[in-house]
Amino acid sequence: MSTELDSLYQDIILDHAKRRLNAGLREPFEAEVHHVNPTCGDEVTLRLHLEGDVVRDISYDNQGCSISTASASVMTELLVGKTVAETQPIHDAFLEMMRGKGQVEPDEDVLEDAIAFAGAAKLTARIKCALLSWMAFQDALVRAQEDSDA
Amino acid sequence: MSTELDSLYQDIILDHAKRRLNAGLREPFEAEVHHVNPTCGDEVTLRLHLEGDVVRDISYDNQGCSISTASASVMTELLVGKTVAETQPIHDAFLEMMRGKGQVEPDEDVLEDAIAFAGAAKLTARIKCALLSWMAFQDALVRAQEDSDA
Amino acid sequence: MEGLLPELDVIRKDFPILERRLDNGQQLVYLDSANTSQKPQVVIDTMVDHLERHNANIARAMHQLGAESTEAFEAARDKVAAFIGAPSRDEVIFTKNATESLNLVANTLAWATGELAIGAGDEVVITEMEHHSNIVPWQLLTQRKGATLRWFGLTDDGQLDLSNLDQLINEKTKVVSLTWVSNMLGTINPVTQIARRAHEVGAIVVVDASQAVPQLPVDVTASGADLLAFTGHKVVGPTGIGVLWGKRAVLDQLPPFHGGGEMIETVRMDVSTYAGIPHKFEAGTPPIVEAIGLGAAVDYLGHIGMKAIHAHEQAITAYALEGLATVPGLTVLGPLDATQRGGAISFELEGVHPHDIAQVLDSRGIAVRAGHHCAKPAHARFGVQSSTRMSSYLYTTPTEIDALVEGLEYTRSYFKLG
Amino acid sequence: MEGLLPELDVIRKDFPILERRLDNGQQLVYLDSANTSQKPQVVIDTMVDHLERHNANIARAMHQLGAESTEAFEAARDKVAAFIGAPSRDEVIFTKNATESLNLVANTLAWATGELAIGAGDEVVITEMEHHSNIVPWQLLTQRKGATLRWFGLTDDGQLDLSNLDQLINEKTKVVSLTWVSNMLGTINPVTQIARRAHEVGAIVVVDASQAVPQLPVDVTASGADLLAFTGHKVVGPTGIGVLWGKRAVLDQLPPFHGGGEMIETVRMDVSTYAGIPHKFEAGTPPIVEAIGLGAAVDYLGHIGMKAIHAHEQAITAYALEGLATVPGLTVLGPLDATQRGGAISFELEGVHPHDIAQVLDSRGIAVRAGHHCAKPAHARFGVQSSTRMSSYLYTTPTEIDALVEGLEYTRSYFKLG
Ligand SMILES: Cc1ncc(COP(=O)(O)O)c(C=O)c1O
Ligand SMILES: Cc1ncc(COP(=O)(O)O)c(C=O)c1O
Repeated sequence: MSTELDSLYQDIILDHAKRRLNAGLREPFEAEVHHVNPTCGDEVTLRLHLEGDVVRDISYDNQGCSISTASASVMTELLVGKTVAETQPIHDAFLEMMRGKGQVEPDEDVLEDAIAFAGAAKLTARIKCALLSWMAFQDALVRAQEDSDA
Repeated sequence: MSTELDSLYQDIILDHAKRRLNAGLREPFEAEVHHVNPTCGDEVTLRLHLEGDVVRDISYDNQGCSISTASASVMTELLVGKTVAETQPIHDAFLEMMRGKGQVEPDEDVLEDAIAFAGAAKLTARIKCALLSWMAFQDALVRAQEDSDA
Repeated sequence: MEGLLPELDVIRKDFPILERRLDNGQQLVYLDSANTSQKPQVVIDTMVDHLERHNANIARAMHQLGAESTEAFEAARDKVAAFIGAPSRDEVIFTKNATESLNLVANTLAWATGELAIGAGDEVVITEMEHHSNIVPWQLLTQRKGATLRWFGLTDDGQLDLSNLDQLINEKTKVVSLTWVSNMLGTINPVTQIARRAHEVGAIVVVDASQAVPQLPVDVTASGADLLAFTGHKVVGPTGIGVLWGKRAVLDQLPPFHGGGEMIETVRMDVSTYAGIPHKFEAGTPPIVEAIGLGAAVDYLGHIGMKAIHAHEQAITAYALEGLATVPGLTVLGPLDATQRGGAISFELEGVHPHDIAQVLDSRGIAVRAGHHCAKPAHARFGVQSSTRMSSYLYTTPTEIDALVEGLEYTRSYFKLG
Repeated sequence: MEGLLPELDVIRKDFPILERRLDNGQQLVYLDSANTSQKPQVVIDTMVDHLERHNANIARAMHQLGAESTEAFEAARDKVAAFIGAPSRDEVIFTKNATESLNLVANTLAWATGELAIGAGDEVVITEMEHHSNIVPWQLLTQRKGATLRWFGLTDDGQLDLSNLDQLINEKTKVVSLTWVSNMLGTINPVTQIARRAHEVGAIVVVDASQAVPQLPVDVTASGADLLAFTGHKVVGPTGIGVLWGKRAVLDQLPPFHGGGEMIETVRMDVSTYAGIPHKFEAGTPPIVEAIGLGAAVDYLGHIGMKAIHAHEQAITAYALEGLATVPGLTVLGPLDATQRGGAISFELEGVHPHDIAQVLDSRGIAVRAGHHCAKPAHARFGVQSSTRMSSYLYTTPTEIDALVEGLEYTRSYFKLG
């Protein structure tokens, strides 16, 4: 019983859920998006600030369970400072792990702390929690790039 | 097998289905109604001619199975020439028999030839066939009386 | 404990899933019955018998299987009519769920002519504690017809705020639609009182009885409703079947809902005429085996007796409210008096998100619901986004409530809350 | 006989009802599969297993039963998507039957804005051989929106009269809705050809595949349809479940259908936003166990192979057409070439009304349908009010066809026809 829970609620996750790195909404930003998990009502408002092709800031305001809030925190830690091109393999790897029904062996070199969500990938109901902020980031990125193209 | 069928298709029924007493649409009439069995599409157009409180004529044009056509024929034979008041116990007795799921013992003194439909009363799918023209008659009666009241 | 169903053990044996051991070996503790109820063996067996021996399409078929199927289907309508005290069996319409029942009403009102027609200047009144299925259809209707949607607010203890009853329901009001028992707060609303006011101003009253029919003895006439909806899967019946009851006079005035087989009188390419109720609203092959399953379900509940089931729910609810009160940091949303409420109890636990609570409980075999329970506005009213909900039914035991309370204690310790 | 399914005996053993003896001791000869098909044991068992072991509401539940139920439900969507070659699983929407699927389209079109909006001057084209479920929804839509309903006529041999294809489908046409296989005449329509013309003028194409999906290998993309409907109970699945497949681009443009649980993104009292497909169109608790049953049904059919089933149907149909031709006074309505038609064969027998035919056949255990088969206009086109229909499926044997032909001979002698 506890082992099952412990594999979900790893210390990294509980820590991030408490500290929430990069939390809060900041200026400047090129895109702001609002994503909801319709099943449970968890929400995130996320702002993305690019400088050239570098992700300079991801700021956010969210409400949700420990999995969804920790996921936002871990994500910002991983992606801020990287070039857009560098974020994509990380994003893809995270998606692949979460959608792999616990069958995908995550690559720690790419995902770093985010491998802690491998336990959530086994629980259908929690996959959306872990993905919420990642989908919001990707959406914000598309919008920011559209705007700069226009 | 045959006995079951024979109790449904009694000679009276097969005869009436062939001869169809009082068939055809005639003048004069005080009410004309059109009834349909939505399940199978069987139809009857029925005209009622009253003289005072006597049912002087019931004329009709119908399409349908032997049960529904024989029922119209038997009904007109029974009701034409009677007073409106006299038709009602016959109508009620026929309804009671048809809705009695084969449990109601029909009174031959009241129903005469119409007791032949006792076999149809046992077959859910055929009850509506037997009732089609009887419901049309009752509807026509209500309308004719409404009109004469007005 | 006073009020519990006698022979609760025997009743539990009727529900095969209650024997279920979960993947981690835990015994199932099912406290999610307001979401969907479990099914007794007799409902399952009735469905199997139909599928294995009597399956045929209804109404249209002249053969023996067709007659058997039609009789079983229509007998189910009789059973449901008797169960809710419907004055006429023809007033019972089979739908696929409560959501379809409510949408049927809102949708046909959009095309109604005469007295029931709704347009600019007209008002529809709902409440802030409705399930989304009794909010969104009315938003769509009022938006589309240029009418106005208004609603009763809630008091801090989770009751309808009736202080402005007479202003809210006024001469402009065409429809009042409200839940009898809240699926989130558990509140039992004074439906009859509100219906009286609605009828004074000539409005029709739609009652969402999705949580009432499972728990209370329901008499549609006494309720004051003109139309009343509930769903099969919450009354120990299968999914795929719901009920709309309506007064004949109202149903007759509504235009048809879906067009198709069995709802017609005659069809020509240019124009059609329609059958009378209930068929007018039952286009296409209905959920036949599901209606038959629902018939067996209401028979089962009727046999135990809705009064006895209600008493059982009240006893369990009182016991649960007591137990929950012992958990530090736990706040119940909604009325605290078990005699004034239904058996769904939503609560917050300070410092732990409902998802995380439900996850820890699940690891102990305890099934509760976490989220907004399709009642986002009611959550917003209480300043929360989601909550945890336990809900009991006729098979729930005090021991299961104990397991919940222990589970919540364990949750607190797992997340290191003092 | 060429084309029959190998191991037909084994297949028949999968269907428990085929063992059924009727009240008079007769063995069942079920020739009413176009009305509803019988269910294999695996479909029934899958449903029972779900109800006894995994029952829970979907999507909303965080617990193990909820996860199991959700996974089984969504796996059924995957199976259906694969079965009809849907480019994306999200394009598969679960409804309650084909009638609801078709009404969903007609209903949401009534409120559509932009390209799909329908109003005065616009035209909707159907055919004279449609089932009522593909006529009445379009009558309601065109009447309500002031648009015009037009239709393809039929040739004497029961084909669509395509001589005026280019006039009938013209720049005013917004929707073309037609059946793939007729449930009365058996005709297989040239859906792809008609869809090509419809797309030339910018119309959307709705295909009623209720009789096609049971009988033909169906690839939605190759069909040319934009939207396609069918019903679970005709593909050896349960009642209470239907399917609407649609191209994402079209579904995304349609407004929501019913409002309620699970179709929302967020709900406030004044306004809501909606989920993406498929959930946008699946308000309320869906027919969960029914979808799971349908998943098992298409698995079963897929395992046998739709090509093999189609060949079987053609062989049986050819044999039946031959046999029926030997009965004096019998006229088949619809195409006489088995390779050009589906397996529903409607016929007249001079001097005996269809009801009476069906009754005599029933006394011999033979189940056929008598009436208008929800296709009154097609009957009117051939100057009849009703007909008798036999329809076969993968479990039908040549011996059963022999029994029918003998039964018809007996009917003639019973009613003393020469
Ligand atoms: C061609 C056709 N379309 C539509 C339907 C309607 O299907 P359902 O009654 O399951 O909605 C049927 C069957 O009755 C049919 O044969
Ligand atoms: C109060 C209330 N109304 C409506 C519904 C909708 O029922 P269904 O999802 O079966 O349509 C529910 C249950 O989900 C409910 O609790």
